[in-house]
Amino acid sequence: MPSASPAPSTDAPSRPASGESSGTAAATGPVLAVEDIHKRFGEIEVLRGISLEAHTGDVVSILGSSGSGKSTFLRCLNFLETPTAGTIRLHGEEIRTRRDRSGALRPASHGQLVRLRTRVGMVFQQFNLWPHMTVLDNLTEAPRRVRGLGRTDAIRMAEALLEKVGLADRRDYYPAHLSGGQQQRAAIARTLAMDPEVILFDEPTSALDPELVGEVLAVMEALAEEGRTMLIVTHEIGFARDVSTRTLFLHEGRVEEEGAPETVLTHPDSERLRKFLARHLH
Amino acid sequence: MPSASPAPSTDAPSRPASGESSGTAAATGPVLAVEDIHKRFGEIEVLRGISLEAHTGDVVSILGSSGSGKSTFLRCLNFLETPTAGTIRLHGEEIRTRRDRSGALRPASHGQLVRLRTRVGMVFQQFNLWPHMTVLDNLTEAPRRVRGLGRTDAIRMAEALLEKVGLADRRDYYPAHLSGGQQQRAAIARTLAMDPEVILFDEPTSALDPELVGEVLAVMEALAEEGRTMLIVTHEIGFARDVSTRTLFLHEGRVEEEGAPETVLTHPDSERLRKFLARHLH
Amino acid sequence: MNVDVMIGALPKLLEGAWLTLQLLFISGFFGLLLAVPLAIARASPHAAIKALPYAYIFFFRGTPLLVQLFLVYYGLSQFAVVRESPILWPILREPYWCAIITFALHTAAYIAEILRGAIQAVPPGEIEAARALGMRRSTTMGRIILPRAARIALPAYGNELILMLKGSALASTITLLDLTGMARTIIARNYMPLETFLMAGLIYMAITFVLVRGLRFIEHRVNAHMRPRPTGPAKATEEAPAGLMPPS
Amino acid sequence: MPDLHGFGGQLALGLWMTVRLALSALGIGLVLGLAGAAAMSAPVAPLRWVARAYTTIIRGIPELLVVLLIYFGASVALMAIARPFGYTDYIELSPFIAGSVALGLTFGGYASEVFRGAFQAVPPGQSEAAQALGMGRAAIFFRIVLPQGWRLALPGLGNLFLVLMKDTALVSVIGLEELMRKAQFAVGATKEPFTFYLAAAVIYLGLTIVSMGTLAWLERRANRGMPGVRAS
Amino acid sequence: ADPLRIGTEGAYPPFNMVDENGNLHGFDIDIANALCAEMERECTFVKQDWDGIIPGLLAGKYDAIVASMSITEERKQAVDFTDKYWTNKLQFIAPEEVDLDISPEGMAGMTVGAQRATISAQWVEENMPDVEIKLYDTQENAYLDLEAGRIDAVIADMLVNYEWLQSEAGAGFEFKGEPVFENDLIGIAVRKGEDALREDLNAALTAIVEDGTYAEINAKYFPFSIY
Ligand SMILES: Nc1ncnc2c1ncn2[C@@H]1O[C@H](COP(=O)(O)OP(=O)(O)OP(=O)(O)O)[C@@H](O)[C@H]1O
Ligand SMILES: Nc1ncnc2c1ncn2[C@@H]1O[C@H](COP(=O)(O)OP(=O)(O)OP(=O)(O)O)[C@@H](O)[C@H]1O
Ligand SMILES: [Mg+2]
Ligand SMILES: [Mg+2]
Repeated sequence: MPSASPAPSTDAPSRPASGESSGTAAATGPVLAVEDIHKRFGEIEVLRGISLEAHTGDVVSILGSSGSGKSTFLRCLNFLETPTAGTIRLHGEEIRTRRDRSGALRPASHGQLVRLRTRVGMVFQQFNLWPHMTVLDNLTEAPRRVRGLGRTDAIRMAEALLEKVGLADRRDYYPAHLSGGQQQRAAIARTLAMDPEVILFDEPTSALDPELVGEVLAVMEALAEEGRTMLIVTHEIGFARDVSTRTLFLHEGRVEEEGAPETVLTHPDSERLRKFLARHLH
Repeated sequence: MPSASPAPSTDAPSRPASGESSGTAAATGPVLAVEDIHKRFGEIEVLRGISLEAHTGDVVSILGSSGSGKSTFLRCLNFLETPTAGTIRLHGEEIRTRRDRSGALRPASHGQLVRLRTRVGMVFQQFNLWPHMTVLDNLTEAPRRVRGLGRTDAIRMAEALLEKVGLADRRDYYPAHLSGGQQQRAAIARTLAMDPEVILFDEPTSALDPELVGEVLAVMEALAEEGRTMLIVTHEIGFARDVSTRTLFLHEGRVEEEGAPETVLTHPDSERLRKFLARHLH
Repeated sequence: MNVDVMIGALPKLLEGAWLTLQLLFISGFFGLLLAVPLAIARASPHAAIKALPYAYIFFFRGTPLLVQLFLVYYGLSQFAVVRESPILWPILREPYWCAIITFALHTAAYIAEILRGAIQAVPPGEIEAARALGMRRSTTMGRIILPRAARIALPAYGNELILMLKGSALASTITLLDLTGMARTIIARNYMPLETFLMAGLIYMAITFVLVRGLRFIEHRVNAHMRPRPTGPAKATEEAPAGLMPPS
Repeated sequence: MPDLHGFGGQLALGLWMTVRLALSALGIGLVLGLAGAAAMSAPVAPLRWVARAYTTIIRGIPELLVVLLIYFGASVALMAIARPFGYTDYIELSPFIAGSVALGLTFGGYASEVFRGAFQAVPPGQSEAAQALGMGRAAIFFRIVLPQGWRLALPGLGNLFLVLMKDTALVSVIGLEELMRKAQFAVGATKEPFTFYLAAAVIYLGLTIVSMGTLAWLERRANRGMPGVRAS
Repeated sequence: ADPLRIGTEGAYPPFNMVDENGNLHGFDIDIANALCAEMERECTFVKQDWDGIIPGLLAGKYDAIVASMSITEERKQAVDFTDKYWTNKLQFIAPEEVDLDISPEGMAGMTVGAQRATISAQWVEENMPDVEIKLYDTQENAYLDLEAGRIDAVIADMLVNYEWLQSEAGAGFEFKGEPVFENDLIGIAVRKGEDALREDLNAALTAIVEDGTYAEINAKYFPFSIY
């Protein structure tokens, strides 16, 4: 990573304007290009060909009913789940795969995968904080091991981030002693501590109260302005409309509808999406 | 339990109109009466005296920012967390406590506690499904062991409930193979399978998409009509307004404001609540 | 290396192996039976309930199995009361039952400790869910905690079973002709320790192998919830356990 | 205190040998056990096979045989290597090293299984979170899986260590004078089997107190931050 | 030359045993020292558990075993022996109050205890086929079971039995019949093919028997000759 310095005093971690390893050509190309991703669990095909391009600063919101494959899609993007078919490119660099003897796809190079993963952050629906570490340690662990930050630098940066998500006074708590919303904010901060170019959010606001939702969304807007690319699985129609630059509606493993949020959410083409939005309470 | 019969063909599990052990006097008194609950973790006092009365059919929504003590309050109500002080009455029957040698409160009678817990259901923020059992087994376990239902009856009832929450086709899945929303619905169904009089929901809709939120809320409305009493911790202001009969706003372990949802949510008295609502996006 | 010697010793050794298996399974069964209540009591937060199983586990884990065996076999027979008792003596007179009693008491202490660790490793949320549904302590223990703990404890339990298999070789010190006892007797005659022990070792290994396979099978069966659902019709048995390592 | 007929000093020497053997075998065994457990879940199939073969075979052979094999086997092998160089004298692998290695190998085989079970019980989301942050396999293993699995492995490892401590008696066959061997000498000289076996048992109990105390302390440490099971 | 390394067990009193300082002493040790003095070679002792004593010799850990080892055909296949340096006899013991007819027919159906891997055990198996034999790791354990009444009689080296009968535990027991086997020869084991060493030891043995050294050592331990 180029910027191993701690976050500067402005609240958000710094980031060079363009991806460093992408060269000049990629600066204009998409940051993330996903093509025809399929994923099958046993007999069930959960993803049936999803494609997506995201450029620097794009905020893509992904809607869809429960079980439509949103989480699975995000997990495929950084190979926590290996897609059954399809390609994924980061700054034009394709994640190389090979078929193993059983015919399943696997990443070809672990080194490449790790390198790409440091540039793609993910916030989990279930937080997955490490219970044996305090909040502060959860935040400093990856920056120190992966980005090679020094202890004091890592702590300084982590404290800045905790301040930002309103958890400064909980830095020495263990996750089990935090409320749900506090855990969720800690998880977001942990991902931000890696200063990723692309961030995948799996329902980042589900455990937050409206007040905090507002704050977290403000953070996310700031991130977008810094030129970070974000994919956000969310149930907050309002948020999708207000913050995202593009909206995807998944249904049974396919992109049912896609486009600018204003258009898609106010004048849905498909029957499914219309039904989906109609049930929305607010 | 008096009604050991499986749920009838109407969607919601049946329930005699009034609590069976409460006698005639209690039929008019509150189902749940909570008085001056305190809870302290080490030096931090998380609950600082909360009181509440809920009558048959009441739907009380509990709002409050992250860390304000909402989950802790619910957990105290069925003694998953032992309150430091205060009393809890179900149909006028007080849950007896005693102080142990260290001075902490403890339930005095395990038998009484178990009996009351079968009548108070709880849906957890983190679901807490049992990972080694299939969805169906998760649902039938407690009815069979606690209510003494027969196998076939329990299965029939569980299937009806799964149908209702839209998980009929996932009955033989293990929790780890379910999406977040599916897990949450399974957890709700598991609680309903015990046919409780009072249900405590800790953010029951946080992992649901709007469409399902609508459905789950419909289920909850139906439950309320059946005469069940519900306490719901939620971040959905809209839901609090539309469904609940009373709203509580917690702040730093105290009830900051309380009343009919229309009043409280549209004309908040306190500065805190006004701020809280203002941040609400929608 | 004399193969004839090895083959010549085989029938006698198999006879010994049969006794070894009896000792292992009978004492293993009673040991397990005893271990469950011990583990439950040991996991209790109350000091008074914990004390007795703690002392029991402490003694049986703390002293060598050989010493325990000698105390039961040679020690008890020193007392005239025991020797004259019409109930005790017919049992304690027999080295067979002395071995089974000692092994069962011994293995119970180890299993109890393993189980206790597993009980305490069950995520508290799952236990709270059971409580909130009104399950009594005993139901929660029997239906949620123990089944979960058993799965966590299984690999360590396999170890204990194999350790007991080899511990059972001590039966030869109280005149029983188990696999080891038989091997030592044969060696005293043919003076071919290498060949004979090798043959006995192979039989021990075969038993271990069957035990390991059997336990893996059980583990595989009861841990269905930890595996990814099978991908297509292909066999997924030789796969690494889920969630340990990056899939790459 | 029973009369030890002046053999107290000898027993103390034996105790010291037992402790040194047990600790060095523990060191070797923990490393092997971790390596074995990691290899058993490695993405490379041959690694898994090697690890499985190791645990199955080593657990299958009686400990005594392992000790004899390592000690005499190593001597024979060393001499065979040295002979072409004109060195024909007896070459002896230090019995202490041979004993520690043999016991360590055995401990490692069992410990692999304990660790494997423990690592499996760590929720997969834990390592997924680390993967998503770009942590490498080694970092995930040492920083996330091991610290959480360690806690679950401790009771099983404790059992193994207590067994190991008593297995040190086996190395008397290769001439190391540990506790049991010293006790036997004393029995031979004094004809008082019960006095000395009891004395040995009491010393083992003392070692057990120390080990269990250490284990309890390690467990408490490892449980920091873990949600505990609440009463009632 | 290099010192002669001698392996012994150290747990077979009064022949070889260890004192409270960990030093070896006993009949075997005295004999070995006398032989070394006779051969004018320096000697060192190596303590070795009985089970590993022949493998240790074969692996070259020491050069000779002076541990009261019986010369048997089976052992001769693995090692070479010098001439005998003492002679052992086997004899039965049993409770005083029972009458035993020490013959294959008289003992039929009885249970007899013996130490495993000794000439005693072997003798019973070969000469009394109808006797059930129980094998013990140590002689002490066989005596314990005799006291407990689990076995009818014990067969062992006469000298060992003699010592036990003198002890407190041995009260109420006695020798039965005459010694059944009088020709159990005890020798020194060396690796096969080490003929020079074996010859040297034999020469030295003859020498110490002739010059009275042997008798002196014998008298230190027993009031009668065991040669
Ligand atoms: N076991 C514990 N030990 C110490 N502090 C705790 C413990 N459990 C909860 N807390 C603290 O108590 C406070 C209230 O927690 P609680 O879970 O009740 O909040 P909440 O209102 O449910 O928040 P959220 O909406 O985020 O779920 C928090 O500040 C939390 O850090
Ligand atoms: N490991 C697995 N094995 C089998 N089926 C799985 C597995 N993981 C997920 N599924 C199935 O795949 C489908 C999609 O799951 P996914 O988690 O992607 O849904 P989602 O869109 O994120 O839903 P939610 O909004 O409820 O989180 C679900 O029907 C689920 O049951
Ligand atoms: Mg999801
Ligand atoms: Mg909460």
